[in-house]
Formats: sequence, structure tokens, C-alpha cells
Amino acid sequence: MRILFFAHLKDVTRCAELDLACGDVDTDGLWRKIINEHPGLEPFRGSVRLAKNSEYVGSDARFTDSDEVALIPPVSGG
Amino acid sequence: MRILFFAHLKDVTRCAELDLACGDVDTDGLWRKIINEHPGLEPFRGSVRLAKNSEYVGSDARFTDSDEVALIPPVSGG
Amino acid sequence: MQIEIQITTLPVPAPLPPPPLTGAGAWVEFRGIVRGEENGQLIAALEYEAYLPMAEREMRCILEELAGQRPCLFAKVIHRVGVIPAGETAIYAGVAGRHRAEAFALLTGFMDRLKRDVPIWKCRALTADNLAKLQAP
Amino acid sequence: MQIEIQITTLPVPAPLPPPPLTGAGAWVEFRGIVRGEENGQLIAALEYEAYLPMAEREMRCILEELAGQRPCLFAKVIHRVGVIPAGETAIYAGVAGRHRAEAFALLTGFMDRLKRDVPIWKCRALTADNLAKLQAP
Repeated sequence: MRILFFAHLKDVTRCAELDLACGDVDTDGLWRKIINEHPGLEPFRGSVRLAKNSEYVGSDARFTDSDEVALIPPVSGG
Repeated sequence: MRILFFAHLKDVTRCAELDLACGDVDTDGLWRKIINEHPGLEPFRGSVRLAKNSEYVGSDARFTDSDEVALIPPVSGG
Repeated sequence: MQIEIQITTLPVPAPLPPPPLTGAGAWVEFRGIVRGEENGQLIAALEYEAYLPMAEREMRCILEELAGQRPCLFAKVIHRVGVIPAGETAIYAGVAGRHRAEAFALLTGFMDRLKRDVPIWKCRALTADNLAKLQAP
Repeated sequence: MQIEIQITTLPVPAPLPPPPLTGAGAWVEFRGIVRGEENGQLIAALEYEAYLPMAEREMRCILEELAGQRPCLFAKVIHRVGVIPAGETAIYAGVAGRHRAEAFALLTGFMDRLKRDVPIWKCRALTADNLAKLQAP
């Protein structure tokens, strides 16, 4: 699974993306995997939305290794 | 007193302005004078606002012969 | 707030550059364009007339009054009068503010008031034939 | 509704011509300009980043959704990313509609949603020194 980080999350992870083998996971499982790799992301979990293949997903989403997942911190465009 | 007509009021009066000696009059007195000259304006009185020297005035206004008075039908700019 | 107002028979320039204003974070522009129909009839142009000194004065008063509630940095208004062909701009209004909320509020508030209080009138619609006759030498 | 979206590192062209659209009576444009201060500090530029395919897709979805409630004829959005000097345009959005009410509603609604949902970030503010170093050969 390809996981993308943006904005200040990149300062935490020190990378823009991460390849992670997750199998078939739900949102909780995914977050556990991600925080396991980058514990510094834990405090941001509450404010970060997840996108799967360029679309926001809710807490009932499921993810597989072929998905591109993005961690979307609060946006500030415009 | 110089009295100005705009838009469809000009079609009624067949002129854009009128010089009228009124003395010192209130709104009622002024309308009587104007309708006396152009009886066709009577039906428009309810929808026309009066401006004195380029400013809207209320029904308590007074007018003298040195004023420029404009009859302002409902506007439609923009 | 800096205010510029023009009432003119000339075409409104198509693109106007944003004002180079310190502190401006938002620049909102509106163009009211003459549509090719009026009350369901095809038309080629509209003719506008204005009570000139009062229209300018009234626009300035409205802008100043609205800016009292919604401080902005700059407003520019151009209202064209005379015969305006369909597809061309009848009114241009641009407002710069620190943030977009006040710039949009001032601009939409101004347009509402303009259509209620500013002595400018669409005095007639012209068909293609009427317009051709007017434009003939 | 016709939609054009660009996310680009290039400067947004200063003046954009109104679209020659049959039936358009209103053309509203917004520019969000980088201000020379951020949180009370003087700055020389802001750096923006975007999650590109999603940002474009999200902008298109928002425009289509809003146009369902407020039918308009045309919308064009340009969001600049990378380093944007103070005084330059970060976002340009233009909407044409039959009447001004729906064009303003679509444009302000779009900007509200953009600032909530479109994955674009101001990732840092640059001082004049930072900017000079970046621009040095």
C-alpha cells in the first residue's frame, strides 16, 4: 500500500510517502500500522482525514495493498 | 424650478425637462403643479421618488424655484 | 476606502488588472452582461440612461455606507450607458478587501442597492433591425 | 456547466477575458492574493502544496454538486502551488451564470468548500531572506 503524507505531517514522518504491506485492513487497522511506523503521527489522528485513491473515505472504509492512501491534515488552500 | 424626467416618464411628457415657476412648495404642491402640466404623469405618482439637487427626499421636503427636481421612476441599472 | 466611479458610453475594458494594494487578500469582480433576450424576446441590444450626477453620487454614498459595515480597501465601478450590444458589459464592479468575506459582502450589497436606488434605467430593448438602423452611417 | 480546472506552479495571468457565452448575464471573478503578513509576521511569500489528482477531482466534484443547486454556465479555477510571492494570486475562480445571484452563490459556496475539503496546503511562510535564497541562482 502506498501511503502519502502532506504539509506538517511530512515534517513528522520526514518523508512524503511510505510503502507498507497491510493486507486487507479497516481504518483502525490501517492507523495502527501507520502509527507503528511513525509514532509521531499519533497526536494528529483526530484531525486527519483519510483518502483512498483520491477520494475521502469514512470510518467504515476498508483498504487493500493496491490502494493509494493519503493522510489529509486540515487544508488551507485558496 | 427645473424638473427632470427619465425613462418611460419622458414618453409621457415628450420632453426630458420642464421649467416651472412654483414658488415655495411642499411635495403635494409640487406634484399638483407637475400633474397640472402633464396629467399623464398622475398614474405614476405612486411609484416615482423625488430627488432634489441629486438627492432623494422624503414626503416632508420643500422645494423652491432654485432647486433641480428629478422624478425617479423605479430604476433598472446594472 | 479608495473609490473610483465612471459612467460612460464607451465599452468597458474586458480585463481590468487587480489593484496593487498592500494588505489586499481578496479581489472580487462582477460584470453584468447584456443578455440576448429580454422578457422572452430575442434582443440585439439594450439602451441605458442615467441621471448622471446623481447616479455617481448615489453609487459613492452606497459604497461608503457599506464600507462602514464591511471595511474594504478599494472599489471601482464602471456603468456603461447608451446602446449596449448583447454580450457586452453594462456594469463592472470590482472590490478589494483584506479577506474575501467583506469583499463579497460589499460587492453583492452594492449590486442590490444599485438595482434599488441608483438612477439608471434600461430604457428600451433593440432588435437586430433597430440596432442596424442606429449603427448605419 | 462547463468546468476548467488548473493547478499550476506558474503565475496566474492577471486579467482573464470573460467567456463569450450565450445567455450569460453575470460573470463573477475572485482572486485570493498572498498578503504580506501571516499571523502578524511580515512575510515575502507563501509556499503551497497540493495532492494534485485529488485536489483537481475534489474541485470538480464541488463545482458539479453546487451547480446542481445553483445552475451556472461556466466555471474556471486556477490554483497556483509552489512558492507564491506576496501580492500575487494564489487562487483564481471565475463563474458565469444567467443571473448574478447564482453566480455569486456558486463562487462563494465553492470557496467555502475549497477551504474545507480540497487537499491544498499553505505549507510554509517565507521571509524576504528565505525567498532571496530560494531565488538565487
